[in-house]
Amino acid sequence: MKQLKRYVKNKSVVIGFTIISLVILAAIFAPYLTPYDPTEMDMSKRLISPNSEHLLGTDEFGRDLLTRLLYGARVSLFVGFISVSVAMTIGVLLGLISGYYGKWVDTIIMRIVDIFLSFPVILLAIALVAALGPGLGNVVIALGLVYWTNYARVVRSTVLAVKEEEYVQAAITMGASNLRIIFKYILPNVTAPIIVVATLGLGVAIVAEATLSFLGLGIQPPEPSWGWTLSVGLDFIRNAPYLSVFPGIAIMITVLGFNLLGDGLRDITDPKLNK
Amino acid sequence: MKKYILRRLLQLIPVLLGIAVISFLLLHMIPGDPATVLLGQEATPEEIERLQENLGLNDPLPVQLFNYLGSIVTFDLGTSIFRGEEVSTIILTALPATIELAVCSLLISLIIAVPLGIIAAVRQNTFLDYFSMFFAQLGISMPVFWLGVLLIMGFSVHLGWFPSFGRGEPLTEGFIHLFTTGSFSVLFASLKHLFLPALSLGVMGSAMITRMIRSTMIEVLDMDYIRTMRAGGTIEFLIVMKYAFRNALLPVITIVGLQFGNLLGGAIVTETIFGWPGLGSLVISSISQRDFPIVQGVVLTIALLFALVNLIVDLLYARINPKIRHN
Amino acid sequence: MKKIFAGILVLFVAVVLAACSGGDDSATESSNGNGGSNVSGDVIRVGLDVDPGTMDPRLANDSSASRVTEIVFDGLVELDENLVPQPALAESWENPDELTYIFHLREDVTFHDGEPFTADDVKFTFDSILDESFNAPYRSLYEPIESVNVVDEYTVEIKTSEPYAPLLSYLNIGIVPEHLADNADFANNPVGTGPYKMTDWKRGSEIHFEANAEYFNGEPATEKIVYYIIPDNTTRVSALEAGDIDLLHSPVSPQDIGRIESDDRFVVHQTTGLGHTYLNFNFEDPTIGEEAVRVAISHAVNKESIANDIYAGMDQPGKSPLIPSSWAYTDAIEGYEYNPELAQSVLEDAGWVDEDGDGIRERDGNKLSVVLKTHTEDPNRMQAVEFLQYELQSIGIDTSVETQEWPSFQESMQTGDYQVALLGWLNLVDPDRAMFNQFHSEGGSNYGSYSNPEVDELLEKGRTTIDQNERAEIYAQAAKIVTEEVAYNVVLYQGYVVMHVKELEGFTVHPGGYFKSLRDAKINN
Amino acid sequence: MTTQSVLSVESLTVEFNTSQGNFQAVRNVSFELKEGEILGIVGESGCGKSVTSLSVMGLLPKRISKITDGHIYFQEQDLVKLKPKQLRKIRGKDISMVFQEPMTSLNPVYTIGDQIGRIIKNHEKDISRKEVEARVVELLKQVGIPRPDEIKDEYPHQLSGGMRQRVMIAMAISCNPKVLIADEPTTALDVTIQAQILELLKKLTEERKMSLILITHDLGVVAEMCDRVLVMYSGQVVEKADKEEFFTNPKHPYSKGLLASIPEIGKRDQDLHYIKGNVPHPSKEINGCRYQERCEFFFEKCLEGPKLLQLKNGSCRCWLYEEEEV
Amino acid sequence: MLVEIKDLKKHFKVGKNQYVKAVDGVSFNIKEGQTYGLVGESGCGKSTTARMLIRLIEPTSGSILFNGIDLVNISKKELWQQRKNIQMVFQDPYASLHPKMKIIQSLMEPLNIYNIGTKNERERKAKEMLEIVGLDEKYADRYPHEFSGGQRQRICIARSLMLNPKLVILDEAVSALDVSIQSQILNLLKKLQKEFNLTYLFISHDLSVVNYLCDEVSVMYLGKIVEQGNVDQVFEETSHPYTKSLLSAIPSTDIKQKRDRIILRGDVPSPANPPSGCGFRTRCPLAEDICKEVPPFVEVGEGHFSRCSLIEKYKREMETNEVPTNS
Repeated sequence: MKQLKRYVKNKSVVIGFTIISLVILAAIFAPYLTPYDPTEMDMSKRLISPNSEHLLGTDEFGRDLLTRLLYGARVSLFVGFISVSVAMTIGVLLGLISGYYGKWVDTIIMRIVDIFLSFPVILLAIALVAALGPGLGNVVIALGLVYWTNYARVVRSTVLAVKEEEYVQAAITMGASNLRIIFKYILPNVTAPIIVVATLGLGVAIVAEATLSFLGLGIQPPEPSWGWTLSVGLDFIRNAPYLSVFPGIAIMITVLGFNLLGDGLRDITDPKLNK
Repeated sequence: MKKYILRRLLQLIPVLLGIAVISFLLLHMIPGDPATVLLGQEATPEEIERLQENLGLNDPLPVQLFNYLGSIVTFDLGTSIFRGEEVSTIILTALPATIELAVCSLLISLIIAVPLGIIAAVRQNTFLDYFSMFFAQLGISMPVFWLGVLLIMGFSVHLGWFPSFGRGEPLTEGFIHLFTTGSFSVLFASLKHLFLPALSLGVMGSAMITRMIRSTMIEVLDMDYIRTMRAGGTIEFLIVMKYAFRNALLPVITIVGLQFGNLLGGAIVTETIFGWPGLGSLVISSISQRDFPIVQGVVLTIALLFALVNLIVDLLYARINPKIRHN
Repeated sequence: MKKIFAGILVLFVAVVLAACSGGDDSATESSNGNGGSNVSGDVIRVGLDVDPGTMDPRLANDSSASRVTEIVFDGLVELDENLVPQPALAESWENPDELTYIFHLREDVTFHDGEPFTADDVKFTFDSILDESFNAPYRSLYEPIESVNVVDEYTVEIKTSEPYAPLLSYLNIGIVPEHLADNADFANNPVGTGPYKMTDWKRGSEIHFEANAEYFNGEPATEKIVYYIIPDNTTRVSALEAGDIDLLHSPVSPQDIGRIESDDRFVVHQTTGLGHTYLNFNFEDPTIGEEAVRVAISHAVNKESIANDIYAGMDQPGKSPLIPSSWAYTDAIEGYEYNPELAQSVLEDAGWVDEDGDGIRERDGNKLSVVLKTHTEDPNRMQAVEFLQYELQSIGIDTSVETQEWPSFQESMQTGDYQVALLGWLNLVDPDRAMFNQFHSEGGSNYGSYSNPEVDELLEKGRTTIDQNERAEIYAQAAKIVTEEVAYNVVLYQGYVVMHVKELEGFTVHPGGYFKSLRDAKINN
Repeated sequence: MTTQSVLSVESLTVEFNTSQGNFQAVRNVSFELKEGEILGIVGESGCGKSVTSLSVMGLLPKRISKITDGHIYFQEQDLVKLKPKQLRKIRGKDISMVFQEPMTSLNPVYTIGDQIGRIIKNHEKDISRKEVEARVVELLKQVGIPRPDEIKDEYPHQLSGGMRQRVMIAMAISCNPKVLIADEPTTALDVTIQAQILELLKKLTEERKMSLILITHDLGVVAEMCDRVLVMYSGQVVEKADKEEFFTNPKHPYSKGLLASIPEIGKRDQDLHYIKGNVPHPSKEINGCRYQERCEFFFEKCLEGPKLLQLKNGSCRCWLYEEEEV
Repeated sequence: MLVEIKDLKKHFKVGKNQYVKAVDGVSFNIKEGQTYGLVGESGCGKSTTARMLIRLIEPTSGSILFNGIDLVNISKKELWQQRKNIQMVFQDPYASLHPKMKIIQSLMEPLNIYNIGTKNERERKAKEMLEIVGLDEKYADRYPHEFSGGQRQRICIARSLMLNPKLVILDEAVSALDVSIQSQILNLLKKLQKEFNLTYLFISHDLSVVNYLCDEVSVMYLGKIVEQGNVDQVFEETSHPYTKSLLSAIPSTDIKQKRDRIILRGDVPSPANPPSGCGFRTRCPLAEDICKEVPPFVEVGEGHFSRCSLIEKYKREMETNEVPTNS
């Protein structure tokens, strides 16, 4: 209850949470929120400016932009959640191992992290998608493989701190096995920073998908991904600016939501800011 | 000190080798090869085969990798398949543009982030705080390319204030011109070219730094030593700007180093949009040509740059932090 | 440390502020201000999409490389707007027998470095192109050349191994100086005979040219030409509107055309080009190998809509591999009309029926599914593919889209790893170039393994027949067959667009997209 | 002795507003500090002794706390009513403070000299750099720091905890304050260092005729150092007495319990006396005496809040002494 | 003897060929059923010694016999079995309970780990143990943050007894508690010792607490034991000047007893750079030239040892409690 109160008191969390909830609801109820089909083309209705019938106008194939964006939320959220899950799984595991066992294991894992960190992220993503081929699944895998280092670093440093906590030391003296200590004592206490990184990572993944789409390496049509809609829209920016402005805003607001949420969570969970 | 730097540089070797190996393998996993691109659509399969042979692309992958690593350790980045020039020459031509862009973006980030972060921290949980943080967040929430195109639309096409693409004379030229002739014109022109790309990148970077400054500042302002200063009757302005800021700066400096890596990465897209002739647009065009030696060279250069910046950051950190300075 | 930092900050802010307000200031320096580094005086600023890969005409493989070499070098001949070879470095030529050409060269020509142009340079140029180890990209076009002989200083004889009709169309390739072209650096420092000398190449951003006062056709109209590399199509048009460049050429976003046309500061020229965009069918694929499927797909392609909506009328609906700009063009081949009902009944007749009511047709338990491929570099092709996906889906074909970057796509094509692909051919100066490699069983670019002995025979005949009318008939026949059998479905005839400021005069648009006419272009103030 | 009081706190009440709700951390606390006197404020954690001292300094964390009632008189001024700017002129000059944590109370990135010098410059505007430096060196010498010329250019991390606490004291006395508040100045230090610091504080108080408020949980320290004792429990003053009186004849059951709980060397065979239960959190609402749950003398009257009774030798908040009230 | 520790050392590497001798040759024995005290100021190595005993820290050298079993050279599995018999209570009651586990779960953990009993039996034992340490079993389902420091320390003690250990290590177990709570816990510890026949290793910097609880004591300074003996010997027949000054530094509430306090000069030297010879000589009021040599560990009474070269010289003065000061 007290916890909840603390979350409610943090304005970032409230705003972020509200935005994200709305986006998720929009994604879930997309079919009920719009009478149009996201893939149905009608060339006679192309590039209609926003009006009462098409609130955000229509795109170059006469599809209702609002409908595209509502369904696009599904794609973007999917990209975000799955790629973050991939990155988190790899990163958290390696971070736990690295931080807990230390010594040469740590050295090797951290060197690998260094290597990945020294790659410009987007370049690595480009290369991975180019190698795997574009498409939803591959974009998700590539983003996961690119962003795991954040989790590894954060988890490792938290583990290093948590490991020295007396309750962990106590567990060792009680004869608890390494696995038990890692998963029962350490993992539950590194979740706060992981959640923060993951929340922020969701935003990063959505933007990264858009960037890959812009470079022609994104999700394949006719999936109405925001990134693809935005980068196509940019071709029309002079004639039909709404085609790029609205998807841009959709991305911006969603990412903003994740960032505010993540930031707020960090403020709340950061012991240093909560005396 | 020298020993420390040397050790850091030595530590860099395995990382760079790792990067070389990974980038090599990754690039060779990508379908499509330079011979096909080089010879174009109308080349016959035999011609392509012949060129692949000439380029050594038909050797077994481990052999190619071994050869590549062999040349890397002798500081030979190879020759561009397309341009026939030394990769190192090509990179050295493009590098200054990227550094110029990254440094200026960083400055813009700081110009935005430092005041916002401090205001947000000092007025924690007030409207000013929320406003600052919201503003900072906007930057990171926008895809860089979108912001870039919007900036071009607004500032170049509609307002005509800034050029829509390209780079002027190098900034250094601008300064030389300024100092030799006393005329700002060349520097002006260069800065005008620089402004929009640097802004679009800088806005992105500012979010992270703002929140870092805010949170470290909040943390520092809560420290015992700040209370000590208050107990001594020090005015609040001096406490914030002198006694808290330098402490808050320490973690920020580390972030700025990492941020530089993000900037180098972000520059890849930004340079493409603004037609900025740096490493970013070089690497993008080289990937699409499968000019592997250039791509690998750029990746290594960026990694090296990133490592050097972080080394400098660490040295700077040590300079500001007496605890490290004395050890 | 802090003081330096503060100093830099202050300086930076000051300069930025000054730069914001000082816009008009520097506008006085160059004509309208902003683009690239400052250039002033008599100059035409041109926007290009990519940096040239090379400046050696023998190696030129991308449009920018061509646009550089076109104004720096000259060929033996030039192709006029009807693709008819006209004298250039060769004043005249004769054709004593079917296997021999004799060229009489101009005697008043020097290279930019002052060295005279002679027959040796011609021989050197073609010998090097034919040299396998030189890896010239268009070597195959010249392969029938048996030998190039220097008759005297200004006479060259070219002998072919068999009659080779298209040869003359390919002799507009730039002649390089023998004394320089062996240098490794020649591709970066081109020296030719053309109207402009390359003076500075800032990789990835600018190329500067200066008029060649000694040009044999008279001094060019404008002192300086600058090419700016602006990769993004939208930015490039914006740069024109912002006054940063004076001229740009396709590729452009079709949707920009209307706006620029209606802007009275600019002039827009459109012309048919030398290329077409087509669907390539892979005959090796079990599904696509079936003619009914190919026919059905072809009837589902709404070429009108693609041409008029996606390409904004820049390109025209296509019919056959013979393009309108060519003398071989014929109206007789109608191609496939857009008729989804017909497409459906064709599939129906072939046994592809939607049995389970999911909207997708099946036969023998197999779904009718097709992957459409194209490459990512051309946004319009991506849109076209997206559109086709919808159209095919509507007639009951389970269709998905796969876009790849050009090199990957190219590899897919060459290895036959595709079903249906949307791509195009350029520079089809001769019908042979449009058909031989593409449809001959042994053709180097016959990705879909199309094979018809009758077509093979026709294409071989077309190549060795010298008479143009006779050839036209042969190619019409071949085109009819490949269209009927749906080896290709030509969707569009490519068009070119040139936009420039109203003040620019003398630039003529060429179906080949050539920039040669820059020598006559001038901005009148 | 007709010594004047330099500081007098009257019915001070401080309210906190935190995530754990609103509560009074200090309830109606009054005391006087006489010239040259050492007053010990004793109590266990959460009793409000530190909040009291921060109130005097005007250093309460603004966002979560405020003084809701009472006055703090210093030189005829009510510190509670002063504007921040006026208060700032008093802080560090007339009233200064030494904190508990010498490790964190000095700014790690500035030199010792800079930080002490800052306090001097805060209050003496026209002083030259040279003078400041000389003063700093002199102060360091006075607090017993060896090599003051070198130490002033060193950074806090180069000093041990004891040395840092000496620096803190030097800062606190840099402008010759009338009142020095030392909040658990030795808790974080080892026992041998603690002895040094206490000795120093005592010496400085005598030499400079300062008044010292010594806040501590350690009754031993009080016994060694103080003239008078103020015992706080759960935000309230429960007993005030002279040192001798307090240690020989403690009144309040809590004071008695505390004294008896301390293991003394040599008395090891009997069981330790202990106070049952736990210290109630200041936010806990209790009718009547806040010590009632733990008190061994609990009787019905304790359910009505006892006031601070004035006794012959001090005062005490306990009904047991109702009859002795003067 | 339950525990025999011989010549135990722990040297931490801090640089090339640089070691901090945190524990430097410590030997002592603990008799079953007794409380053994380790006293000293921060950094003297007392905690490190205790942690080596339970193998939280690997010793550099030396031997630890527990019930005759050498804990240093023992297989992992055997160590795991032996750990059952040795439990530890830490200083900070706020940090030594898993914040996300209910009290009952924390208490059951040791049984879960050693797979003792059924779930019901484990629960019953945990609740019993709560009662034993003076907490109501209704608290079982609460989380640690709902308890005060004293209550948490009771829980920690309860947890340490779940496996019926022979030895409990109490590492500053009462130092963080308020006086009134500290006395409760001390009494509890005494009660439990009788009830369960426990042996304690009690680590503290507080001499009066050690004096109250312990039977035998070792006083440590800079990684070495300077004085060792039973509690009466050490506190009443004090033979080492360091112990003497420690005792005299404790502020006493006995205001009648006037004492001459020995106030030691200076700080404890850094263990990375200890003085040669006697580690205490830089602060010792009695130090002479002979102290530059390593002092012997001499027996000054039966089982009473002292590490001082001047012991013979001052034996008489020491015994009469008259320590000469040379200020």
